[in-house]
Amino acid sequence: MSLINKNIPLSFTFDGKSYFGFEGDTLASALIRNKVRLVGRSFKYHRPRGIMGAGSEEPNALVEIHADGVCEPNRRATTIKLFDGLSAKSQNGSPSLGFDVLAINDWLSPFLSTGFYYKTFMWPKAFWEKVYEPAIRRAAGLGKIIQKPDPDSYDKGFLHCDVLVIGGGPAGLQAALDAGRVGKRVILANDDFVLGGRLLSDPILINDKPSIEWAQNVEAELRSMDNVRILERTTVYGAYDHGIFGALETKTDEIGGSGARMVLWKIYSKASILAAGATERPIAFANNDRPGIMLASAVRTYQKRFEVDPGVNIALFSNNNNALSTLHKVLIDARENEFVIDTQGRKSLKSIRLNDGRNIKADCLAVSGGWNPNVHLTCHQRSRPVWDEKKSCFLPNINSLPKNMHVIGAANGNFTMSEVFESVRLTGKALGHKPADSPPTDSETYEVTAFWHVKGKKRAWVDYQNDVTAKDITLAHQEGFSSVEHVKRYTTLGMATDQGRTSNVIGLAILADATGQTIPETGTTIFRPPFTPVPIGAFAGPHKEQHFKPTRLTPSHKYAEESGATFVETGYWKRSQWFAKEGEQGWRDSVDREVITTRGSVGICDVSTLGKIDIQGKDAGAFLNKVYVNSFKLLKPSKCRYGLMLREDGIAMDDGTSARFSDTHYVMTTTTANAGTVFRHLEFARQCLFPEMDVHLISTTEQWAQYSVAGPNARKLLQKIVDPEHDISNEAFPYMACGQVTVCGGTRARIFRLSFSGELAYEIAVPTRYGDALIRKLMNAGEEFGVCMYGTEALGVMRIEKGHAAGNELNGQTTAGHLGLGGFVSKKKDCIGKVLSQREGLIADDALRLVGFVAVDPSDQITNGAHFINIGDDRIATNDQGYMSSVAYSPELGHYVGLGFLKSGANRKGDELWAVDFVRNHHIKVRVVSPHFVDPDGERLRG
Amino acid sequence: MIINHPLLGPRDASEFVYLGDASLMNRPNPKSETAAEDFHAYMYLRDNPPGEHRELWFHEQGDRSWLIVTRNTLTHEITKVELARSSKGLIT
Amino acid sequence: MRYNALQILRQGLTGHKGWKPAWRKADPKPEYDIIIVGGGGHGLATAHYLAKTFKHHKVAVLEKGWIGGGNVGRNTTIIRSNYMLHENEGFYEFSLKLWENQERELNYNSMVSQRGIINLYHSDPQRDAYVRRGNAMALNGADPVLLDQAALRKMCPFLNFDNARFPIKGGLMQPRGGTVRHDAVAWGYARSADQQGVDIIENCEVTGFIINDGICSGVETSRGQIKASKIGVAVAGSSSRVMSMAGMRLPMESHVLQAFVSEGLKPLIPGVITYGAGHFYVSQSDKGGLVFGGDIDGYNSYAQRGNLPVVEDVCEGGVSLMPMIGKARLLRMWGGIMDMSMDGSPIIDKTHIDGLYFNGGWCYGGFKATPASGYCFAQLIATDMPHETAKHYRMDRFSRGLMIDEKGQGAQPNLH
Amino acid sequence: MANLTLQSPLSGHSRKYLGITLREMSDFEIVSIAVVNGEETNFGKMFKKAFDAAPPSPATFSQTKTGKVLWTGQSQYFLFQDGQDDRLDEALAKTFEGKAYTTLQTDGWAAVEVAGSRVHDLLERFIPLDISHAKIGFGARTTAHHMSVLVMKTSEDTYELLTPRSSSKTFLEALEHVTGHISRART
Repeated sequence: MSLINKNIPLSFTFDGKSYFGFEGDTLASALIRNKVRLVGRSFKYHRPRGIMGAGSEEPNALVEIHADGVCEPNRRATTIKLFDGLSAKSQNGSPSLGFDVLAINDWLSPFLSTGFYYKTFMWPKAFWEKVYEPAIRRAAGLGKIIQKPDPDSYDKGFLHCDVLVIGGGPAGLQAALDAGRVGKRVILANDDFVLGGRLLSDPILINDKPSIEWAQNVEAELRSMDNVRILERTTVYGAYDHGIFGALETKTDEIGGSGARMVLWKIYSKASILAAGATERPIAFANNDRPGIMLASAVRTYQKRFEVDPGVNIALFSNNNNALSTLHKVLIDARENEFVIDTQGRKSLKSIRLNDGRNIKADCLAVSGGWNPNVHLTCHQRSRPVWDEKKSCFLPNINSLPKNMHVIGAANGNFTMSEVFESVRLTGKALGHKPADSPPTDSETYEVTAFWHVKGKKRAWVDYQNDVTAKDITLAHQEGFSSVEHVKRYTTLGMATDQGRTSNVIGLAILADATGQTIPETGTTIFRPPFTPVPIGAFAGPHKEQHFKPTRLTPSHKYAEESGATFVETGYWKRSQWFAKEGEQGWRDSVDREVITTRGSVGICDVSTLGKIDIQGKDAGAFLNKVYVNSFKLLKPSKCRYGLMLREDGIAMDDGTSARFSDTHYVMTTTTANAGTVFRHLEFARQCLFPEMDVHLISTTEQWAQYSVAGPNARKLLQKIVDPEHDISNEAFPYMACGQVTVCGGTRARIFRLSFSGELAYEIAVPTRYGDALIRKLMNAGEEFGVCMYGTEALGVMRIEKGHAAGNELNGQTTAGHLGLGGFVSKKKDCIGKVLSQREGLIADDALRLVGFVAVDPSDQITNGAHFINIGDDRIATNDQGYMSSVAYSPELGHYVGLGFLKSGANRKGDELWAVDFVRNHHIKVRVVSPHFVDPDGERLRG
Repeated sequence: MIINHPLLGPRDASEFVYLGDASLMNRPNPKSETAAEDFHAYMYLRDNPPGEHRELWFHEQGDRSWLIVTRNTLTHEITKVELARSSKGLIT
Repeated sequence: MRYNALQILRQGLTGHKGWKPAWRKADPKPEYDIIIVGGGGHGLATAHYLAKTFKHHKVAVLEKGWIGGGNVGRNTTIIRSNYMLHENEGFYEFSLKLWENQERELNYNSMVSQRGIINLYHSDPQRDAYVRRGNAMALNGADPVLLDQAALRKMCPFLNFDNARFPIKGGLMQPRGGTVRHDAVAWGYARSADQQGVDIIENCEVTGFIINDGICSGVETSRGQIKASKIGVAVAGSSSRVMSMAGMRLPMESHVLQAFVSEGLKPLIPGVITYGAGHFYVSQSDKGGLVFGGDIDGYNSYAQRGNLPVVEDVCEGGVSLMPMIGKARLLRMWGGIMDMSMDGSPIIDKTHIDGLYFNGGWCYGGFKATPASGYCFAQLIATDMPHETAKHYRMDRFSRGLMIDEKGQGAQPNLH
Repeated sequence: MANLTLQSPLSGHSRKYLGITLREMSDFEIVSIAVVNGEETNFGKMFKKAFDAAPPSPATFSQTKTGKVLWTGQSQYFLFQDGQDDRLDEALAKTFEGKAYTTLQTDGWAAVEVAGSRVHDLLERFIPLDISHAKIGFGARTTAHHMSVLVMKTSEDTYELLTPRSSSKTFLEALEHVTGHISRART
């Protein structure tokens, strides 16, 4: 019943050399199987490092996985399931793992004490960015990222359960079984690719048989229940509010496969049972970081589960009885005052020296300083663990656990099997499960005497990966960094990729000893998600490249593509920006043509993206009066009106026209960008401010395909489309009229006399199902007039020529007065924003005002974003007179025109100023003019 | 977070949009002499307590209802959820 | 004791016995001239400038936990002065100039690295908004540079120029922007203030103000009563809680902003990059970790922790902007308490209570403001005259309609 | 002039995978009904008479002879009716004269039916709600992949998903992207 399948050999390479492992191996066990000792270089002193652990706590064996032309850095060799063709490389050693130049730092270590960089590199000033920092940055970092897109794909999912059991060891298996048997919806998440946890390493008997058999029987029963779901290779990395857990399932370690490499699950649980086990901690003693020095539990795991020998002459240095089951030749028992005081063997352990003077040959030293329960998930909501003197470890604080979380097994300090099953039974009772009488198991005991650090002159390593020694911690205290949070930041203890899994508790014990405080008084630093690192790609899931955000297409999108449109992002919409024709060089050629054709004959533009809100109810008119500055109550049916909407702070929020179709039916138009915000604002007014009103809202933005038909021939064109029984002549259908009509032989439609371009214009709308057909009919009908499609660019030119404010002006900083729309504000009625719009700062007479600009020298180009400075003034902030907000080249006038905000602009017509544009290095003189450049009196509109 | 919608039951908070303190429901009387100060306090000043807080959430990706949620800003525990409309005693 | 390479050599050879505590563990005296409430970056900087520039040495900084334990220890370490409104840009440019001289000012290397910051734009209107902002920077003496796509491609070839949902068209760069080792800022100011006689008192929580007939004459603390004629409060996310003890309601909400760091990587990202079409900004620390963040969670919170939707939103933005970082792994996520003001800009002002001064409302821009906030708050407390660049940061600007609203989002803190 | 030809948002898309089928549905109308303040009871009676079914309770839809009606908000419903009639909202306005307001919504939505023995493996990576354990008749609005979605459970392994028409192409691509990870395409 071996967990290694020897008749499935798997080939892999490490640093270019090829080796063999078996199905069931991890990369780490396979390296040990092939006697590979040196696997990495430490971060600061580049000391040679070997495999230390057997799970996610591993601080040393970090490798790069290479495939598909990309590489995955900082992967723990201990958690990579070996697959055929795996190509791994060591990190942080240059030119090679064996010969690393930066190992020189190890010899310079007296001068590279903790925090040295805060005390130097300050002279000469420019050297920091030029010399010192680049050198530090090149030496820093571990693995590398190749600058190519991540070829893997990831999914995201949502799971719901009554009970989430976290951890597939003995405690988790039994708890899942008890819950499953009473029909609870159970999810059991296990981060390893085999269930069993501690049972895979320790020689424990259950029902007098090897405990792995018990585990496999439980697994079989769990798999037979359809109310239980086992998530393999799934790490629950974070506990969030209200029973939500974040979990990452690894489907495969192979890069670039066809399916999802990983699935990021959000698990909604009514209750959770943390059975995450515990992590063994080492002991700090001189040169305790040589390859071959490992955690005792890891040595057992390689011996039992992976059937490989981490060493021939194995010594065991332990302060507790649990480690004694590790196969070893020599025991150094800290409880009997035996310590290791030094070790030899730079790239592989050769021998160890004890405090009684003995020098023992050993190629592997198993170390155990006791066990730290994996309390992380209990502390993700600011709970702090509680010190237990007898068990010499921090336990979860049961008074401040996340809601409905229970902790069982070693994660709760239950280190013996009888304690494990007792904790499962108690928790099962509390949750109404059916706890079977726990299976008989041998009578384990756990005695530990706290023993953290063998004091001595030579360096004793605490944080293997960040190279933090015991001396660094005492030095930090000496320099006044005595809080555990200060020590962490000043020494970088516990800030590496293993987040101090094996070093934090030792570090704070050494700090407590130095400060004279107790361990509980010293306390722990904050546990933060994720429990183990999660790829940024997994958090992004499928939302990348074109699927980062949805794409919204207009009803005429297909036709626009066929007509050679260039598209532009407008929020999530893709709108046609211009329609390039044969022979046109740049976008200006196309845009000028579109403007000239529209103003000269007729042009058509898709305006479906503007927000459309259907407003119905007896109090619809009164409601609009509350949200718009001008009055709508008296607007007659079949009429439209321009409306300006303020935020409650008096600043302009959005504008648009509203059409009244009957006493109780209006259709409001909003800008494309603010459609969502306005709808939310109206629902707030309706439900929270004026709930007594009978008014109902629903969006019809996507229900209607709406096209603007503008230009002198607009009416002639539309008369070929609108069925004859509907008279759309100027007399019968004047400016700002609206109506329900039919087109093309009876198809339902709506028509409005609205114009943003300033031309004679209608907007015609049909249900979107007919949108594609209508645009083709309209363009066909317009051929005799030389009709063209015009895009957002041409629309922009025309609305600027007319002086209409748009998004650039409605930028959330301007009032009705600033926009020159003060006249619209009805004096009589209240509306949202009315009171606060009268504050002194908003109505000051020198406030900014929207005005028009032309270049003094007509051949000059006006640039958007320039600031105005009075001629003769210094070009400094205190002399700033305002800024240019919209600019366009007017084909009709033959020069650039601009809109902008100018201090007391209303009474500065004719003034000349500097428009300074440092960023484009383009400063020109401009003259203040009326913002209505073309057809200032609006005759065309009413033609 | 999870908001237990009075009509639809528990829903992930990512379906909602947060506005702010429920005091925004009590728009001052624009005709009172102290309207300027009342609107200033209404619009700009907040208790912003570290503890229980009545706040407004909009179920944008759900039934488009405005909810008043009573939530502890230190622990995020939610103790009460009511429909904003019915909190004004209008409809059940 | 001076810090320099020689000192490191001498101590290295003598077993480091000579290093002294960076600041004394002072016990509270019954009275000071000035009390600063809050031992974060702004409070410590205020104490430093009060002593060094304005010659006030009988000063105490009261910190309820350990100094640097608040937002100064929980941000993404970015410094810049690329604001659009003059009421802000003058102040942040003054701050950046102070950053550029910080090593000499404090004899402490907080690793001020001016490797540049680039704000990407993805449309013509967004480009023009950045031009307006760049020109406002230039008018205040800052250094805007407009990059078109070709220039950007050369500097950051790893950006997603080919298959992005929102095309990357260029960026506004500030070469003098960059990052600073945030913890070192608090320690540097603490050490310098301490050397000039300022008492830094940790584990000392203010539990009340002593106010009678409109005059504040001291505070009650967890370590006894302390009198002073002037009290400056600089407690960021705790502003509303602390000022409510003086009977004041503030134009502010406290929100959680999450920040993230990846595992250490070889050099990958030169300076600071912010995404214009999603909530994501990133820089790489000297130790090799990608330090990144995005938007606040959006609901009031003092929990100093956030929830998953923002983590996913930020990573979606990151991977869409630079597809390579999908392979980097998120190592740690944390959250601070942001004092989000009603227009996105801070307040450095007297209050209606004589002797009580307030500094807060920094949203998520407080770190880059640390030196100037300290200097201006010190000047206001010492001389009762606001510093030229901070004179607009008034408490009454909202009632007078003089909001300083960079993003134009109005009186809704979670939109700034 | 020939009438305007109409187009369904996903042009009748249909695809089979191992254990999952995706199929566009388009031969129906949707009308939004909003009850006049205070007329809830009268409306309930009129509704029963017109459709011999009571208006559905929150988070459910009820079948009618000609389709179904989904609860979409307080005093608000979506009425689905088989067949083609782009003036159905006007007809219903008369039926509920003075008791409710109606708005045509058909063209704002695209509908995809997902079904099959492995449909729940797909939906657990797509819809955040606990729908695999919901009863038949469950109907609610939520989000999927940053898009709005109305989901209705019509049988133990058949669901109708409605999403805004303008982004329906993105919606279908997202759905097929995930389905491709779970099962192999057969047509």
